[in-house]
Amino acid sequence: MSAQAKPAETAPETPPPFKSWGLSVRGLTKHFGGVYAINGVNLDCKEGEIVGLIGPNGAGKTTLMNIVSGTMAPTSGAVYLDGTPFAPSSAVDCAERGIARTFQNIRLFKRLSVRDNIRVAAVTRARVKRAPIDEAFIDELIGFIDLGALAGSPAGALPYGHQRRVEIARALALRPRVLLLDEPAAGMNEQETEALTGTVRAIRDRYGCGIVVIEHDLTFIMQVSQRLYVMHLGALLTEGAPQAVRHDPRVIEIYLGRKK
Amino acid sequence: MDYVLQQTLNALSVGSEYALLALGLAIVFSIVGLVNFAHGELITVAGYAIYFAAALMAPNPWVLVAIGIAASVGAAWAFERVAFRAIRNAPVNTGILTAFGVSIMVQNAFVIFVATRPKPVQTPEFLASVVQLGPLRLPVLQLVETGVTAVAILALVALLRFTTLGLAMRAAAKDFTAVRLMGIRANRVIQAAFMISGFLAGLAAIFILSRRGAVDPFMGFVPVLKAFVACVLGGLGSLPGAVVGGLVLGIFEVALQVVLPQDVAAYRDAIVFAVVGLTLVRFPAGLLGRTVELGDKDT
Amino acid sequence: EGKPIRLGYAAAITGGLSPYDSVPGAECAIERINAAGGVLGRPLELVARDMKSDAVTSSVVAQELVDMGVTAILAPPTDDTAIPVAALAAARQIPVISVGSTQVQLPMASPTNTYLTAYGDNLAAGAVAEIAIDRGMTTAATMVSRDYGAYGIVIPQYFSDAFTHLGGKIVGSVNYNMGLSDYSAQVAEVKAMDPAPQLIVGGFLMPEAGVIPRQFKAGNIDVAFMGTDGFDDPGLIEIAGQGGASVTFVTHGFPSEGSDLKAFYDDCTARGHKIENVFFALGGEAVMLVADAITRAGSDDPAAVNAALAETEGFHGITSSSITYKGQHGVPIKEMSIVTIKDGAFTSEGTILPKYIPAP
Amino acid sequence: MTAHILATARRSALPIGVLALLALAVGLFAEAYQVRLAYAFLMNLVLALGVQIFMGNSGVISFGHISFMGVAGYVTAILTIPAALKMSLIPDAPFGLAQATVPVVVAAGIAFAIVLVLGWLTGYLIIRVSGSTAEILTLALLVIAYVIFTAWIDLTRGQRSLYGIPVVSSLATGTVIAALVIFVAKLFRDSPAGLQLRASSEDMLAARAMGVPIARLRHLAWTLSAVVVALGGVMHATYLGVIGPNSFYFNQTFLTMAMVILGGARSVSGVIVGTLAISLGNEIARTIENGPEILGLQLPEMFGLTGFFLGAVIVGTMILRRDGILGDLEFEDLIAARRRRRAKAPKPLVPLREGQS
Amino acid sequence: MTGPALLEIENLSVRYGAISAVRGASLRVEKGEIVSLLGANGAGKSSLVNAAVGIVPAAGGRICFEGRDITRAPAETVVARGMTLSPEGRRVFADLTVRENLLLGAALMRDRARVQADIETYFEMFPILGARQQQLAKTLSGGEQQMLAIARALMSHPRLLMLDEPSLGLAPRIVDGIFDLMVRLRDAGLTILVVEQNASEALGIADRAYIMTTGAVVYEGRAADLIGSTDLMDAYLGSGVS
Ligand SMILES: Nc1ncnc2c1ncn2[C@@H]1O[C@H](COP(=O)(O)OP(=O)(O)OP(=O)(O)O)[C@@H](O)[C@H]1O
Ligand SMILES: Nc1ncnc2c1ncn2[C@@H]1O[C@H](COP(=O)(O)OP(=O)(O)OP(=O)(O)O)[C@@H](O)[C@H]1O
Ligand SMILES: CC(C)C[C@H](N)C(=O)O
Ligand SMILES: [Mg+2]
Ligand SMILES: [Mg+2]
Repeated sequence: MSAQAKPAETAPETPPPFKSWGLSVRGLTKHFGGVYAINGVNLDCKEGEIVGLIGPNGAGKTTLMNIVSGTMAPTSGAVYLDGTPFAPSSAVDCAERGIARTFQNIRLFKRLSVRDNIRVAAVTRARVKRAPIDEAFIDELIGFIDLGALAGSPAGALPYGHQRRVEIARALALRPRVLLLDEPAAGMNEQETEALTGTVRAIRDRYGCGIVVIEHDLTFIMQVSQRLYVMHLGALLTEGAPQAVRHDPRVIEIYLGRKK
Repeated sequence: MDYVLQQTLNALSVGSEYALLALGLAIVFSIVGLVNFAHGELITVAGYAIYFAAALMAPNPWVLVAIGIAASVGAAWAFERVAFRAIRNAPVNTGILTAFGVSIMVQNAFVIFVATRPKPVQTPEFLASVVQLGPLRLPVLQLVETGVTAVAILALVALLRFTTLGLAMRAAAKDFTAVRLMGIRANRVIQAAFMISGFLAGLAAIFILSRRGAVDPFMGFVPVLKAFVACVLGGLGSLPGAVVGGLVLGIFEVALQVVLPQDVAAYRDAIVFAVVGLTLVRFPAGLLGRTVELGDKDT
Repeated sequence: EGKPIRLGYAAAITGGLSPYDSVPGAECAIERINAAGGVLGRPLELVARDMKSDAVTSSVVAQELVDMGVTAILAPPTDDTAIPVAALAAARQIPVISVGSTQVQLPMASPTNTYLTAYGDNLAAGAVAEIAIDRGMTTAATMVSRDYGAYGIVIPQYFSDAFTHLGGKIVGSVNYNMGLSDYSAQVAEVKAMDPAPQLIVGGFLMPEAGVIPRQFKAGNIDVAFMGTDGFDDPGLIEIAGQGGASVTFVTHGFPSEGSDLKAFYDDCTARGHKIENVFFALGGEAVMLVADAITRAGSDDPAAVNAALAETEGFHGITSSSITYKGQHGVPIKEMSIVTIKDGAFTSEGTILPKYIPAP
Repeated sequence: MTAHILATARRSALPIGVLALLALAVGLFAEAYQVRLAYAFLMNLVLALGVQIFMGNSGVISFGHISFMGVAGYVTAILTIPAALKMSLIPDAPFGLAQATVPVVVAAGIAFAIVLVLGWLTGYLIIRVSGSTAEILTLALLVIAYVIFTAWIDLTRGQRSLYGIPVVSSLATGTVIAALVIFVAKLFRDSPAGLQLRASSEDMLAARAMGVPIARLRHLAWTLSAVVVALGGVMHATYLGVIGPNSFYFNQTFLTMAMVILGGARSVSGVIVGTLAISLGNEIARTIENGPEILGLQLPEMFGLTGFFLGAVIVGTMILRRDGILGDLEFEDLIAARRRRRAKAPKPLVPLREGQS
Repeated sequence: MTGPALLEIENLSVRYGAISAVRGASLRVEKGEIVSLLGANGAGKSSLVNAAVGIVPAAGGRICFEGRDITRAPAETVVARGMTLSPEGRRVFADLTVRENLLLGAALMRDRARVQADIETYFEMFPILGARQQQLAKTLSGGEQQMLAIARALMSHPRLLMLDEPSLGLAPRIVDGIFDLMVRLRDAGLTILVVEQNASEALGIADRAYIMTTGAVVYEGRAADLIGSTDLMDAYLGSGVS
């Protein structure tokens, strides 16, 4: 099995069909030296939609997320928000436009309190809106992740599961149009994962943003996503309703394995 | 012609001296992430060791050289054991300040127990001699220094690239505990890194002392400063970078000394630092430093 | 009443200036004076504080001494460290006498109460030029350093003035930094000068005063080194090694047989003091100058002592048999000793008082 | 905004009040040299807080700030020394500076303006890089400024000092300035910009992803801290009456840095504690090194002890408390923690997990 | 059972400052079995295995490996005696290449040829690693790092292998592969202690299981019994969730 795909012959540069699509990615490509981490990927996430992104290890999921969130510059391709293309070359710019994310390895400001962690993002939001910091919204978010009692503790001292929730709340403080979650259920047990399912849905319902979730936990991803994208060797393998994707023999072959 | 050649050799040997020191800094930095400002004091320790050894028993100068290097290695070991081990994995700030602390302590210990004023030190006569090469008369010291530096660099690169110890050293930089999980005595690995840096400082000390003929408590400061600049110029943490940075800095300094007219020459150091600074703005990772695109993966 | 009279000393005990101050020298002079019955029937007492070769510490230390009610203050050897002392003391007219400084500008900054124990750099540089010309040298280069005190800049300046005045030619000037180990670039530069200088002059301090001649020797250049008191430290002999033979300098005095200086050294050695260099004698001399002023003033009141000190005329000290402040703006004119290194020891080559003195 | 200023005023009331009381006590009861020490402490505090504004919030180490102190000191000196004296000290000064003399306040104002511009301009370079590269840039700044102080002899007199600066500062002015600076440092630390900057010092990547404009905030902090440090330069010049280049080089840099880090660079209170600890420690060591008589025991003179002591305290503190004495905590956090303990709310602060980096 | 267990932990406690992470836990692993250690987040599982291998000090209790007391032995000694841990959070050597990571995993092996052969074996098992062998470990994807960490732990041919959440971040197919591998290794004589969140999968291959809640072992038994009993599963794995 070769882990390296060839570059797409021509990156399909089709513009997104609707004006109010939320996030669209067209023909996105990224290579590191000889490694094509992603290769001509198209992906859409409407406002209020939860989209799952799965694929074997090293398929390029995190890289895609890095590019969309401005953490990494693409080699080529375009990213659209509401039909307007923008160069996702600066993470700050992306955050200001309302693309928020969490990280595969939790990245909190460990020494800052839970509240201050969330505040950091709220400050950005206030700057963009030229409004005062919305303290009430910060309180609401702390309530939402159910950490009222620990709001003053340094984030680094919290248990793993709590840290995950703080990270999500922090991203929400940007009042994002699109929220990107990279393996939010990793390291959680079945019970916690189930709770997370509820949380993710609640986010969509309450805050109305589009959500792209990467996850290897099948139960979780099947339950939570409305549509599912499958990546393989940097390219999009297939896309569709979760149940359909699940039974796609190619997906079983490269990703799910025989038992599933 | 003779002049140009002579200045070229000067530049090379100054560059080698910086490279030796920078290499010592770089190896410690790349392995424990510590900018060891006390590196210069290793030179001082070597100097005083030679001074005392000569006063106590006046043996032959080669024995003194060995004693000097041994003292420097020992001091590096002791610094690690007493101070730096306790702050492993600490933030950079902590490391820098601790190293300052060690450096100030050592300097003042010599002030208290020896003297502030410089003490004379003997080094082998041989190093002060001159060889005739065709029409050229070349100082042995400069030839030896350039040669020794080259050998030291090659040996070090080989060690780090091809031995398990070298692998372990590079690994311990980022995750000490994980190295222990490989069944390796990680403490020893780090000690070894410090001792190598002590050895390099000891070598440099011999050359510095041969030129200066004197040791004083504060003599380590200027060299370590230059070495630090050289390291960053080359790309902090990269050993070839340290060497290149040292050579470039030395050559550049000598070149400016030579070409600048007298009234501008007073600004030489300002020019050196301005150029180094601008180079770094242009190449933030240093001349040899490579930047890897990590995205969110920079753990 | 036998209450001691206090003298303060803001001394460079540690730091870069430390070779050019000497608390033991001052102490020894005080012991001697006290053994002979003290001053005005009262013993002298020295309060020394380390100013660490630093301007801020210097002012703190000076204030401490002023608060103690000292009669006079002995000051450190550079102007940025001594001027704050002088300025503080000026308010109460406490005399301030610098032990090691040779900088003519220093008394200018606080003219009513500041004195040098030593001669001025202009005098010394004039002497160096005269010696060079007497030895038949006509070409000279200077080495300039801006790293510590005025000394490294003004000595070359004064020398160039005097040397050209006397008919010599300055063929070049080279910059250097202190604290480096390698001066081969400077060696090569001097080597490339045309015409070749017979002599190099600079305001060298230890250890560069030894390191630089050493490296010129190693670089195989035959050139003489001349300078002033910065060379005057026994460490020079060993540090300069072979290069020592090329060095000639003028300094505050030389302990030749039968000299006052030798007598002072011998007595102090007998009293258990360790003599590092000639600044030991200057420390002693500063104390003696103050003691003389107190005697003449008949009081330990600082202002009275200051007034008396300013009137000093023909005082017989340690390094000079006639020190005069009157009409001299606090800078005495003193005869200097010429010193070279022979057989691994400092050797006197007589004394000198130059005819031409560059303007300060 | 107003609320923020009020909150900061409340939070800085304690240290400022204590400072004022101490200054009053020293002014009333202490000997003159102790007043000098107190002033030196205040000056160092201003410098340290100035450095903290940048270093403590951004996490970037700076060796360069003392050059701003030097610039401000020299500007003040050159503009305030009486013309008559200047004609003999720096007769060849460019721009006709040898003739021009202005009142100290005006000179200080000009000094700030110049440092503001310099800070803003150098900031452009500093913010382009991070980590050790930034350190070297700041180091370069220090060296370049020092070389200019020593080599531009027409303007600065080089190594020869400039004297005759009107001595107008006193313990009172020093106290007022220090109080002001404490307030400014706290105001900045707790401001939205300060918070975002502190976040970026912990995780640049996450900070960017949360929309923290790191470069812009660093630039702001750098410039602000340069100006605060300039205050220290003016304090230096107008108290000593004389300046020389060596006061603006490595010794002062290291001393200031030690004060900043020892108490905890990330907290304003920490810097106050660090400055106090080192100032007091230095003074105690200085007393001991003079060989005092303690309980009838004559101690030997041990010059060099202050330096040794400084080093030992630094190493000791770093080993025991790597984040400095106070770490991240401000005085008000300590008080709050105490109250919580009193109220017997058993909520221990969980120590951070060992960084797996 | 005959003779001493391969690993025997008695009454172990682990503390971080004021926090008690493990309080008097006991556990044994017999030669040739797969034991899985389950429990909610923060239950103390990682603390227990970390203490066993010696990278975290035991505050009390006794740890014996092959009958020898290793309670106070440093990690490098423990590893040299034949027990390794693939730690939580992968902890690959970021600045070394994939191949160098594996070489370092074999630091104690004398037989260089065998080491090279082992490396090839793991490259076959995880082809993506083979394709990335000259890449710096820090640039690997999360799952790739996890594979590397597991392979690295195997490089020293331990007699007891401890895996802390080996399935974290791995694609389902690879997870199956890893669990299959464990079974194969067990059949070849290796003893394995595996910490997992993924309870059902882990129980599927385990011979016996332990469950921890808030620092204490609350259940010990045959894995099959646990799988069979939803009650037990709910009681122990459903509770304790913070
Ligand atoms: N800086 C880099 N240099 C070289 N290759 C890289 C770099 N960053 C990522 N890669 C490679 O790109 C591929 C895609 O990585 P990415 O992190 O996007 O995978 P992923 O789909 O998120 O996988 P996982 O599910 O394991 O997290 C991987 O094979 C990785 O090794
Ligand atoms: N280095 C540390 N410092 C302080 N507390 C710690 C540290 N490591 C773990 N803890 C705490 O000890 C307790 C047990 O942690 P441990 O990591 O052993 O649990 P775990 O069962 O492995 O959990 P998880 O499933 O999240 O990996 C937790 O409350 C945790 O917060
Ligand atoms: C520079 C000093 C330490 C000594 C010298 N004699 C001088 O007055 O300048
Ligand atoms: Mg990923
Ligand atoms: Mg765990």
